Amino acid sequence: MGKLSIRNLTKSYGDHTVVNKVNIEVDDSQLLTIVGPSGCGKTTILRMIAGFIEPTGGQIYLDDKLLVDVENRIAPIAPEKRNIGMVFQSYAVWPHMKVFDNVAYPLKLRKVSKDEIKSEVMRVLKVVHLEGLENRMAHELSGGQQQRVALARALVMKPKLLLLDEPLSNLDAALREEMRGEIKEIQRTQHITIINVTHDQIEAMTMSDRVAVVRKGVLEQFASPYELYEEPVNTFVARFIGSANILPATKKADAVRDSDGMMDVMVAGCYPLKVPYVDSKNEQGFVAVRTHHMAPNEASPLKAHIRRALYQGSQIEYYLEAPGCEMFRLLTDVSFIQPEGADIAVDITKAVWLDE
Amino acid sequence: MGKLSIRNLTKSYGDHTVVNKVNIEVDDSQLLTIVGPSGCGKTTILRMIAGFIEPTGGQIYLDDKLLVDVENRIAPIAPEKRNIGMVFQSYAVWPHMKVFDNVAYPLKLRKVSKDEIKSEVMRVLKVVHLEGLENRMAHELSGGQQQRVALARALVMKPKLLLLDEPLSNLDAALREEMRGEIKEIQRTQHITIINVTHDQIEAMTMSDRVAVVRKGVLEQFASPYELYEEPVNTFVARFIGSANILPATKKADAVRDSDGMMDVMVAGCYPLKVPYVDSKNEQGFVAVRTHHMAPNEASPLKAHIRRALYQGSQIEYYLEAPGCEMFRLLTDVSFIQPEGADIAVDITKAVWLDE
Amino acid sequence: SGSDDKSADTDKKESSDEATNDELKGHLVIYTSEPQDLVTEMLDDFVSKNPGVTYELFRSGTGDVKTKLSTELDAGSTDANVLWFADLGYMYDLDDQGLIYHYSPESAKDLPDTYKYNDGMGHEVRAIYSVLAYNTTQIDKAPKDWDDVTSDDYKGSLAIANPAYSGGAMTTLSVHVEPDNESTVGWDWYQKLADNDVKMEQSNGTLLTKVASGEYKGAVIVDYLPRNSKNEGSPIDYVYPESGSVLIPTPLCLMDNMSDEDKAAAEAFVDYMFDIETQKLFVQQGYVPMISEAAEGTEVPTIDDIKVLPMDVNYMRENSGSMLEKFTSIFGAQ
Amino acid sequence: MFKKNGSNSSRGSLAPTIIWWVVVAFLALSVIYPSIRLILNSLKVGDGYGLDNYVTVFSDPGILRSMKNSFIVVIPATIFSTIIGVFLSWVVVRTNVPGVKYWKRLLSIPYFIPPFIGAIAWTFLLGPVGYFNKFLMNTFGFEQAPMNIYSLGGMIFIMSMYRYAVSFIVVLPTMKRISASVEEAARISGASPWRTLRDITLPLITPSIMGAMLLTFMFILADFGVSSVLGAPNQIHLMTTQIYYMINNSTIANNLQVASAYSLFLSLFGLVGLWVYNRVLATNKFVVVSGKSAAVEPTKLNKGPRWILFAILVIFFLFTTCAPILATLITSLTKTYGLPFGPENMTFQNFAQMLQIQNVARAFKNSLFLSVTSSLVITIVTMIIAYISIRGGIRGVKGVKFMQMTVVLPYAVPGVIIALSMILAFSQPIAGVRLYNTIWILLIAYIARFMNLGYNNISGAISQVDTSLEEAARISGASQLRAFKDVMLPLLKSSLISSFFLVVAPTISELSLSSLLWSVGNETIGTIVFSAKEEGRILLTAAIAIILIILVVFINLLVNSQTDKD
Ligand SMILES: Nc1ncnc2c1ncn2[C@@H]1O[C@H](COP(=O)(O)OP(=O)(O)OP(=O)(O)O)[C@@H](O)[C@H]1O
Ligand SMILES: Nc1ncnc2c1ncn2[C@@H]1O[C@H](COP(=O)(O)OP(=O)(O)OP(=O)(O)O)[C@@H](O)[C@H]1O
Ligand SMILES: [Mg+2]
Ligand SMILES: [Mg+2]
Repeated sequence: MGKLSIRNLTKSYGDHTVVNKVNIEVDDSQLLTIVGPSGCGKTTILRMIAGFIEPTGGQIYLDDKLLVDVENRIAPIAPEKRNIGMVFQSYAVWPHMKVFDNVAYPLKLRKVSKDEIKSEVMRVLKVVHLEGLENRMAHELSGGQQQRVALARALVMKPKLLLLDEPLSNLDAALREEMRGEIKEIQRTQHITIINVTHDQIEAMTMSDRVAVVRKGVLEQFASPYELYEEPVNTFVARFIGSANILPATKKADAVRDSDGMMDVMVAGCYPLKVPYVDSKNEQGFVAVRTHHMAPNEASPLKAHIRRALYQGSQIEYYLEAPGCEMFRLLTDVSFIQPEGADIAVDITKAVWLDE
Repeated sequence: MGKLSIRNLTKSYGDHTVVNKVNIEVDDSQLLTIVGPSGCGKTTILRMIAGFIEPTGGQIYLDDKLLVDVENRIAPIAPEKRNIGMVFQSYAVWPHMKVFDNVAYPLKLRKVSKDEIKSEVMRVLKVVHLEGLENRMAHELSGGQQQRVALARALVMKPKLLLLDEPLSNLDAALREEMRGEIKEIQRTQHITIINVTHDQIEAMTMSDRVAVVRKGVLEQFASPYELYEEPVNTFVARFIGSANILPATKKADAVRDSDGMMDVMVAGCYPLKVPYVDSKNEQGFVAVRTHHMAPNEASPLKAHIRRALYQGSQIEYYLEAPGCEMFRLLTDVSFIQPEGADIAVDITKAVWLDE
Repeated sequence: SGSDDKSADTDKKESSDEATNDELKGHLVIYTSEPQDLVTEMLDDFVSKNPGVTYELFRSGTGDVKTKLSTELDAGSTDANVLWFADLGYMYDLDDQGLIYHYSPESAKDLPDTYKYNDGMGHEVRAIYSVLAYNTTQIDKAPKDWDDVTSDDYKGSLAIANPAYSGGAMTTLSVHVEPDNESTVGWDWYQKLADNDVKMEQSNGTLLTKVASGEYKGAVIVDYLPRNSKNEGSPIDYVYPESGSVLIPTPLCLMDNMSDEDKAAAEAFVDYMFDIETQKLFVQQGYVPMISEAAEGTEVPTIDDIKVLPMDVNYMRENSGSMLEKFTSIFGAQ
Repeated sequence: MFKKNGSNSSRGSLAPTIIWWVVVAFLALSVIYPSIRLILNSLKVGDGYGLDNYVTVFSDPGILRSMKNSFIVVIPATIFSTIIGVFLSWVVVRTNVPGVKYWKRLLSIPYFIPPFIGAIAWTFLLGPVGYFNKFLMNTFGFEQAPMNIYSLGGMIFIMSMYRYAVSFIVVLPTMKRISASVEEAARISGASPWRTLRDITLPLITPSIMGAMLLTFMFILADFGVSSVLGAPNQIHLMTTQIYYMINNSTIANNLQVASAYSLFLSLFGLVGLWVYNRVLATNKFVVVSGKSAAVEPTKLNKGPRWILFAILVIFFLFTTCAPILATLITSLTKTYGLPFGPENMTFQNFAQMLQIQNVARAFKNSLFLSVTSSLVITIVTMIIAYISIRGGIRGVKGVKFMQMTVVLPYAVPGVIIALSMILAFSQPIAGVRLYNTIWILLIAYIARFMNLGYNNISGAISQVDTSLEEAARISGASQLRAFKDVMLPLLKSSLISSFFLVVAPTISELSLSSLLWSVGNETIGTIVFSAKEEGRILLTAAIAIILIILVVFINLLVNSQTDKD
């Protein structure tokens, strides 16, 4: 159970539309991740699903039950009747309750027996590594610990649909990874549909069945992680997911598909390249190139200037400048070391064509 | 200006010591990053430096001026006299002021002229991509936007020392990267000493001059990013920084340095390996191996079983199990594809020895 | 709450050990401004002698009683059937509207006219008078008459009750300035008080307190208060002015809304007031009794001892507005 | 309005709607209906209706003068009291002044001194022959008493010294809830503790301060005790004393109707205040209780300021609290009034005498019942109205603004006039039931009159709490009602308790309503006090006052000790 469908969902504050005709379908026990720049409307979407913000337009269905439909003046279903769980971006840990009581609260409401509450809460607290802190008050916890209380409170209740608003943002990498595993786990074992909001690329790519990319309230692409990565619909998505390099490129308006399914383009006016064929009439456009699909090659016609070199432990990231291009990046292993300011030449091993 | 020195800093709540005899020296206009698991005491350290928490013991000096010394009952210097800026983990954006006034406040206190305040605030708001929102109230902002207000408020004041408590945790990757650049920029141009707390490995490795790794209130290692990465003092640091794989290993108590400066160890009881010589008498110990210093090799004696395979776009991460070892990971490019459950063999190309 | 109602019932004493008059039945609803202790004591005594009678009591300041009564009348009707408070003019108003039941008890037949009103409309059942009181630690030479308190001795430290608030003070004013009255002190006297920076209080109680404390050296006040206070030992004394005191009318009246049963009980209650035992009770409280015999052996004077300035009720009723206006213009108000 | 979709129950519980309409029905009975009777009455001219009474109000020089006086007194006194109250609550909550725990209790005591004795106690101290004036005269050899409290200035001074406790009680709990991190953010930006107080702390509790100010304003405007005691000697009339004068003065035609008209006009001032207050509350600007909690350590003051503040508190406490209570206590122990107090002039007889008064035990019991019940009802009803008017969002709820008005406005109307409206409304049986002459009429009257005290206190507190805390409960499966109970209620606890005490103190010694509405069996302490005061039995009055103060302070300690964890 837990099929969510969002149709034409819209929210405006005055003239300012923060969510604009968003359509999303999530199947039962799938995990959907919403990504997008800060302020693009992710939280607003979640809060409309939960029932805390009344949409300006559109409908939301959960398991074919209408949750809200403002246009047809149908009374929305109260949040507590929706059977949805949520981790708030602002935690919303109750300051007047102990950690234990915070987590136990949803169970208390469900009239679970005291013993069961106790064992269940302790289990979940252990999952989020808060064992031993159950008698602390919220203000005696660190930020990350509070966030984990919020997470535990949502995990304990086993709803149809779980909304997670950047639930791991204040956790260290190890813990974050572990928590991701736990979230996946309950999605699988308890068949819960999950909507996750995150700014963590890896989280979005590894956990999700589907990813929704939102920009300024508009859904730019809604696809599987693989699709998103391999076939971004535009430069925004390409740049946002996997932070691809975007280089200007040209092609013939009637460029044809060759036998390998490729076509010819000219990158940055100097670098001829074959990219997968796209049915487009545009002559001006872009190619998206992953940082690791670039490699230093002295023979290449694409000359660039190193503006910054960032040592990342196992790899080095170079920020490069080339005429007519915006800054782009090259990721190499530590064997290729060049000082900032040096001029190098790079090869592009793989790229995709984008009209806009 | 801005040399910070922390001596034996300690904070206990009752029996519970959350910061334990921490010693840190940060030179003028350096950037120190504090990392550590959630709840290890990072915020507490920052708040003691700022003057909001009274230490249980130890001293803090800023530019050789004593800020606080409880043991010798010297009256601490008030926070506002310390000339320190801070971004709070909980933002602490003032809800009754507009964005503009929030950011302008530190300047107002410094009696900067109105015009200058205006231009300066607008400049900083532009830096954090909040132009156009200056008349919003805090409750009309998204989480990430609020965090940027907090950041702008700290950036605008140009203190001697800037404390940043996970200042970018709620921002998307692109923005985060840009903000990092800005922080580095003001560190360089305005010669401000910065202490940054983050859970982002890349942030810690790329930005910092020095990194302090804290565990349960104890400073485990205090070194440059390179050192930390290449020569972790123990498995905790190795695991925490760059998330190394830790495998059990043995060596002779009197293992000698060979001509290349290496010594022989036996990993997981089956895999002989040369690692950089360490002056240690231990026979039992560990080796730390980066995920990309492992490679699949059918001929290797180190056999492992794939528990999970995570597709990350450009790479695949395999979670492996081998007898006697905890779970470890292997990062390969997409050309090496194996199903979950398969048995493979792996080579170790590089590792370091750790006593504990 | 139920328990409250029950305790209220026990107050309406329905039976008594020493029953004397079993025939009398009826229900009295008394609205009064008399001290509660005193009224309740009398009522309890009365119903114990007439076990068929029950009563309800409402007691408050004169202004409040009047407000309650007239608002109830505005709203439709009132339960009150016995009225006993210090506003003669108001009683006349009610009488004009035909709301008062006239009854003259046998025992009041010999009462001087000063103490009964409008042919049975109401009677004084004990008397109080406006007198001069002074603080004995501050004043060596007791004043004798009204004019004595206008001297420099009392500059800024004599107080009177404000006629705007106090019915007693209003009566005193009216009597004092009545033009037909020969022995009147007139407006001149008030002008002199004003020149002497006289102070005002809203109630006689405050006057008493402040004279006793020495904040005021003297005051124009109702007689029983300083009398009782003096008995308790406070440094206070009082005199009945030689030229005459002002009687403060506090008539006991009956309302014309009663059943015959109630009427009989009410009449019996008025009779009871003139009972010698009842009158002695008044004396104990410091009041001047209507039956002089009751005061025998005490320092309480009798109505025969006290010279009373004559009062013209009609003058007061007709001119109170203009008198107050003139009063205000003399004393000013901030 | 809305199409039915499925069963109604799935669309959210009806309980909040039902609660709302119960409250509305209750207010209709206790406030609206009597008000209508009163308004009609104020329009009554002879046998018809007209605006004549209102014309009288605006043409009578005495009335106009009293309005002017009222504003000369009320405005500065409100400002001073609020400043003092807010400052003290800041000192107590946000600094490490020594003895913080005790100051919380001690500084609110003046509120518990009944007004009929408060003013008198102050005259014992500052009157022409008061202890303080005598002291000054003896030490400095003044000819005359240097201080004259029977003046407008005297009223301002004493009302401020006496009524600062209102804002102290209102502001304290809201001040306590402010998350320290917003203050810390200001300190780290370079603001001193004082500057932080000015720029951050105070603006953040604006709703509370405004509520406290509105309350103090109405409190002082409606004050009768101080203004009658201090105004009488030199005939300074304020609006309330002027109304009292009119009620007593049957020489004015239609005196009761004019007084009603005047009172209704008085209540309009409350309307203006409410309007401004609502505009401020309508924003989300004051949220300080959020789901991210930060550890709190109070503002650390240096030794110097710390002890200076301590000294200020001590002196202030001695002067505003100890001195008047001591003066009252001495009076209550005096054997013969007017003679110097000393061992030979000391007695417990006044307390003994009090016990001899008929029905005194019952009066105490009744007053306690009325006071506690009305405080509870008011706390609950005003909380519901304030919550709904701030949070909104409950289906089928109508007329919130109007209900707010009915709650806030009656307070400015003098008690006598409220009593009058109760008589108009209830002296005749309604639907065969007669509440008149029962204790219920008193209860209704108390509730109607003092509702404002709860409302202005609680609404500021509600606006501080972040909505996401309740939302988290809703999403956990709690109904709106349940979320309110489990999250909002505990967070409001200290403000609710202060609401309770704001009402307990004035109701337990209530005088002006009771003196018109009591009946046998339903005596209150107020009626006994009134009687004693009229008789000039000041010693007895003082004894009762001492018992009342002890009683209320005791209840205060009892309730607070039960709930002192936070
Ligand atoms: N008032 C308190 N009483 C007891 N323990 C406390 C109190 N405040 C904080 N702690 C504990 O101190 C430890 C350190 O807290 P701190 O906030 O410094 O952690 P942190 O490193 O900033 O963690 P995070 O990354 O989660 O923000 C935590 O384990 C926390 O539970
Ligand atoms: N009350 C409001 N009035 C006007 N605009 C608002 C209001 N509340 C939110 N917004 C705007 O709506 C947009 C979407 O906000 P939302 O909180 O959904 O962003 P988000 O995607 O969750 O961002 P973040 O990643 O920073 O949390 C933001 O630009 C915000 O400024
Ligand atoms: Mg958000
Ligand atoms: Mg922290």
